[in-house]
Amino acid sequence: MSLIASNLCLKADTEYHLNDVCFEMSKGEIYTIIGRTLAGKTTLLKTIAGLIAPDSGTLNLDGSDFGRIPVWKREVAMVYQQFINYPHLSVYENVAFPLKQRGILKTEIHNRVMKSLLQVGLEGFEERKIQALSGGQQQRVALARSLVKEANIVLLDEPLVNLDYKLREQLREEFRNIFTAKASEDAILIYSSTDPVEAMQLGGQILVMDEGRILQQGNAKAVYENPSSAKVSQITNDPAMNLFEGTVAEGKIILSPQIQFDLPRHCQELPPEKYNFGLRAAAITLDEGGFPFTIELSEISGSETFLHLKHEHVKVVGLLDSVQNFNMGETVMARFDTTHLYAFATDGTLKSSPYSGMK
Amino acid sequence: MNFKHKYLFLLPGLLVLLGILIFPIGFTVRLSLSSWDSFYPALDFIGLDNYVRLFTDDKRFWEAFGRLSLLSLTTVFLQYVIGFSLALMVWKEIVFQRFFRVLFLIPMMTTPVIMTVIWRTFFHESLGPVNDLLSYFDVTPLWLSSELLAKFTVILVEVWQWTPFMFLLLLAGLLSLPKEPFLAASIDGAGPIRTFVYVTFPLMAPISIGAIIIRLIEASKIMDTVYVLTSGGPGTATETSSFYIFIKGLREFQFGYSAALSFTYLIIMIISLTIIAKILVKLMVRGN
Amino acid sequence: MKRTYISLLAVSVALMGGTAQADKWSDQFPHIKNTGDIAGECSYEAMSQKDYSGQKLTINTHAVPVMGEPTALHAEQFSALTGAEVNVIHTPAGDLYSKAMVPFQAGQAPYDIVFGFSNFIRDWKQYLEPVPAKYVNMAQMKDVTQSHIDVNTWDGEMIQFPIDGDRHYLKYRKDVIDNPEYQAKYKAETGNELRIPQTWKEYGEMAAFFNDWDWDNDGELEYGSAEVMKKDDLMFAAFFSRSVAYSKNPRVKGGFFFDLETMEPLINGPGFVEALGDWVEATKYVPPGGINFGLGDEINSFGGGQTLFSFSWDDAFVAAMQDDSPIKNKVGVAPLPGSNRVWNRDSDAWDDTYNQAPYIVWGWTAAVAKKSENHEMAFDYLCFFANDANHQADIAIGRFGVNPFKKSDFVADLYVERQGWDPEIAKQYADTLMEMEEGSTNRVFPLRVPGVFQFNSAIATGTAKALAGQLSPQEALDEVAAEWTKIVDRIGADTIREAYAKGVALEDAE
Amino acid sequence: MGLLYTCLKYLVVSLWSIFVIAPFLWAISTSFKDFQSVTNGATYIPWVDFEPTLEGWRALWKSPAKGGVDIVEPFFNSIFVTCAGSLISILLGTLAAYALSRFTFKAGFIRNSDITFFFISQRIMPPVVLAIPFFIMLGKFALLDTLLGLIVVYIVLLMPIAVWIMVDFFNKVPREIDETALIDGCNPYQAFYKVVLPNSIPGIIVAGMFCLIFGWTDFFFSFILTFTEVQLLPVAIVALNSSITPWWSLSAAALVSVAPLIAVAFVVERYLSKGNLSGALK
Repeated sequence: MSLIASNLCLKADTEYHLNDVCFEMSKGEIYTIIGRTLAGKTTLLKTIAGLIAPDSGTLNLDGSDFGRIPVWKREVAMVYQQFINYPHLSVYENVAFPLKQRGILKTEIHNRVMKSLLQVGLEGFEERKIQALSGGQQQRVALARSLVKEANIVLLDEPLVNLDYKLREQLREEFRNIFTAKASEDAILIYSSTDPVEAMQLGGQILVMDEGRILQQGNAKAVYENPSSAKVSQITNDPAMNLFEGTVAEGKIILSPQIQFDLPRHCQELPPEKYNFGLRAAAITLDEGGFPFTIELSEISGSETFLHLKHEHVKVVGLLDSVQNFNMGETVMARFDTTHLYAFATDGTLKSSPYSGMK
Repeated sequence: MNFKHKYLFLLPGLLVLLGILIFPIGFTVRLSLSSWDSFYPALDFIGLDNYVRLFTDDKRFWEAFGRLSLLSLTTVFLQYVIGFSLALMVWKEIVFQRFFRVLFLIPMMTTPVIMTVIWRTFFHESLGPVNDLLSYFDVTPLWLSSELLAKFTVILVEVWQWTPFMFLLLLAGLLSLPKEPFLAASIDGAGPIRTFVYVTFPLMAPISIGAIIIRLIEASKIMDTVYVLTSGGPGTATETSSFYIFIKGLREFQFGYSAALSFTYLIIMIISLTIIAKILVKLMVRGN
Repeated sequence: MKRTYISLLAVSVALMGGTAQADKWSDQFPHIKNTGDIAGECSYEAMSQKDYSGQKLTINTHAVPVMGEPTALHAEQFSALTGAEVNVIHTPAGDLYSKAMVPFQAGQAPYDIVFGFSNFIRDWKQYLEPVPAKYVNMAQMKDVTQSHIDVNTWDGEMIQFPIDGDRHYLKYRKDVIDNPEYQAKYKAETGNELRIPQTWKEYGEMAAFFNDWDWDNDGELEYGSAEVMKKDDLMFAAFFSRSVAYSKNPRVKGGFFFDLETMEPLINGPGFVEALGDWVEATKYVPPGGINFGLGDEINSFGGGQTLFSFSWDDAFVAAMQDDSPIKNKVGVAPLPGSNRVWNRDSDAWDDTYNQAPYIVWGWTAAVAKKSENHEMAFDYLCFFANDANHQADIAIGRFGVNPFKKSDFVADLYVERQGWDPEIAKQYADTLMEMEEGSTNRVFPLRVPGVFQFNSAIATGTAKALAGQLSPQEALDEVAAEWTKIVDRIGADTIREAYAKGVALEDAE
Repeated sequence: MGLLYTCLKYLVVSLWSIFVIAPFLWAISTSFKDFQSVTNGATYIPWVDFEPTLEGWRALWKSPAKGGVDIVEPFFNSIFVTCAGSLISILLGTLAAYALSRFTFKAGFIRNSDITFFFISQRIMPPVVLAIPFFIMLGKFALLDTLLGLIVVYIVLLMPIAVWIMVDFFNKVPREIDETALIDGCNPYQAFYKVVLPNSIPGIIVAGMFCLIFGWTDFFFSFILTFTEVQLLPVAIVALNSSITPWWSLSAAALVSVAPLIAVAFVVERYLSKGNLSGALK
């Protein structure tokens, strides 16, 4: 039971929306497509749904050519980032719509609709008009509608991105349970997101997308620990992983005349050369024993503080676990926790990772 | 989205329109190459003679074009300014709001050719009410028979008739504007004029452009008003392109020549409207 | 001439007889209650013998009421008498030509009968059915004046059916011109006699004198003259009426509008320029907005007592003489003014003699389409329209626009008895018109050539520019002449000459 | 927003209202006059300035044979042709607009925007340009002087308006709604009439309103393409424009011709106030 995509390509003018996309997804799993905006996530979801026909390549579900089936006959469901419902119908009618379309018996429709509404926490809202609902509630309706179909493939295109922060956190929690339950019913659940935290929380499989390509594919832990390239490391971390150029020479890593440190253990075997080194923000802390940096900007977010630091050409972002105030232009000492250092070749491929050592 | 079904949506309308129009347009082009007139009603072939005559020996056509530009640009400009002002005034709280809104829409709902007959009696220089009232001040302007005033009267009637169109489009636009920018502006302490210049107007630019273009298209056809009000007179003071084509075609029955006029007119209009649209977009969206 | 008067007498005796008793037809059709049915080939009685039931007659006529109302009225009567279904469509005057011409040229035959103007004859001829001999020879037709036979005839063949009489003549306020007090005042201030104007110059002087003051003491301002000056609205006819005296020289043959030999336009000759100069002068003594007056405005203006003079068709006079008019029996009739000199293009100089000439003006006619399916029914309708009973009733109603064109019409007593006219005015009216119809030897026929609309349109455009002050009279008419030359070239000099020669032959014959 | 602005606002609004109403008041007054009260200079108030008569109004029901206009039949002809033309135009125009808004068309250098422009550009042509060819064409199909013939012409007149408004409207309706419908098992036609259409009512109302206005106010086509069987209201009323114009019956007829669309004005205003239309017109 699997959905297999091979060599999907879609080009508009000179730009690739999908560039040789291949994957294999199996039922009972949650897949998260992570990528920046315009990376091709929505295009890929719509291609799976059948709303967009690829220029070349095939989609195959359980051995049959899925690409040949028109949208309305594919067993898929989709939730958009905009709150898309049928504005002329009530909540109940919205959720019942796909079932009516299939000509299912009224009583069964009723049961299934009520079940879905209960699942998303909208019982009692059946007769409401869509316009009378809040954004979060509207998105619950959309989710209920996608669940009620009991489709084989459920596509969720950044469903939480347009909600405000608090609601997003709350719904993310709720939805994860629903999704897990749904996936366990032998469906393929594909979720797209720009937010690495969200992706990691959902667990399951991750596909990293950029400029229409799939850069890396694997379970959440593997992608987190071993981003296959510098680009992946940027996409899958928030804030993006710090990247800085340095040279390996004489057992040391030299970033600038002043910033030099010893090669950590997992990097011992790196041949002397230029590299792009990566370090997550959390691995940069303030410490008197570190190197001098100028503070360019400090941002407080929740209980954390982001520090944008600069030393000559080296620019990094550090993450402090507490709320602190700094003056801009102030000089602080920052320490790099090199045990969490990644090394990428200048073409971006991963050379060494703290979790699995040399590649 | 791309389905084969898309043709079933587009084609009925497109084919019906093409089907109805292909003959008239083809016929006009063919007619313009003939000398068909009241005496020889036949599709002979005289090459481009009609076009040569039009470009070398018909000052009146080009003068009519100039007049058309003047009249249509002036009326549309006035309609826009007045329509926008009125829309702004009944947009927010005002007594009898609904009454004014309905009232301001009404002129558009009347048939120009009929209302213009009423206007003609209204401005009748010796029997109409305007000059009767003005005679208390010892002036009796020649609304329809002096060159300048006749143009003014035509403009006035056109403004009366079609300002509601602008008013409607612009009021609908105003009513659908988002609230946030106005909140922001009032928090910044912007006065009504600044709010208008920096918030309302830029937000209204796209709909303004649409409304102006459509009105220009419609105003360039100005015909019924002139036909009833002045017959293009006095002299040729209010003779516009379409009225001139009408005279050549349906009054003098020079079908061949009037077809050449029509075709040339169409080409010029399509080109100039496209240019005007581009200019408007440049001018009005510059701020954003 | 003698013969005419005798037959006229006979008819009027018959008419008097008719008035005396109402008959069954006037009971059914109150329109003819004054005369009852009058015996004739197309009388009510005669029509009631015909059976056109199940047949359809379609007529394009003018807007209501002028000519449109009588057309519809007689259609209704005709339908009641013969059982035919008659449909009438009403079209504004300016569009009558095209409304019929478009289907003609497209090979369609939507109308059996088209109403129009006498000068359409050349353009329409090829689509019209000539009047059959049966109608041409009937007594009703013999009563029509020669001018109106000529106007409706092309090349010896009657194409249009006479239904209306048309001429331009002078209308004036008798109560002013004949008023001794004003005569003295006028003499004192200008040194000239106040009398019926004999020349256009006199007309202009008097109109200017009586302009813009309340000379009838009704509290409203009065003005000098009401005339058609609105572009395209028959203004060419007004211009020609003002031009004939200066340009139609009885000693010069071979064309008024064109030199028949070369087909060069004469329209910018000194005679026409002089007339246009007078007309531009006239803009100073017309009512406010007078420069934009159409025929309707002229009728309302003079008929409503607003002006001293007016000079186009009968309508303004009839309106002034209607029962509800404030100036009934205060108006007079005279031939168009003349001039003290007339241009002689043979000698290229002015002849300093008094000259006067009627312009056999453009007027209403009707005709039957060749493609009509029932010619007889169509001609019967027209014949019925113009039968004596209908005609007598129609000419008494101002808004109908039907005017005298039969010899039997020009009898003063008719108007005194039926319409309560002052006998002196009635006599003046009947005599003046009769003289114009039958007596004049120096006439001008309207331009009846192919493309006549282009010529008239050019005249309207040019003269309108002069009236509006855009061009001087000479410049304006030079422009018209240049335009005319182009039209001649386009249509072909020979084609136009052939048609124009017919009109010139009539003019030169006398 | 000072007092000054408020005063100015009410002043402008009042002045414009007077300007809008003036010709109607004049027409109402004139419709009760007769020849005398028209030709003796301007008069205004019945019983004070002139003795009112109902002649003008009676003329509307009288046949031309009695000097009337008989606008009853033309009135209903006008309503029928305008409504039928509008309906067909909206039907075809909405479908085409949907296609132009949702799908991509390519043929040589022609793109969606070119097709849209082709539709709208039909409005550029003055009626005089098309009248003669239409006459000849309708003549060939024996459609002259028929309601059907006029409807055919009105489609050309009105469909561009419908397309213009509906393309704009659909561009603002999120296409995800129709996509969702497809995903939920509708084929494109079902998606159109089950989901898109019910949500396009405001747009259709606006398009319908404009079609009604432009159809109702047309004069030249019906003037040239009809003879006796089918007469539309403007043509019937202009037929009063004789050399002696009966101002009174003309005014009465004009007032009657205005009435039906004033009802439309009320409908439009109602929808405007409810905010239903704003989205459609933006």
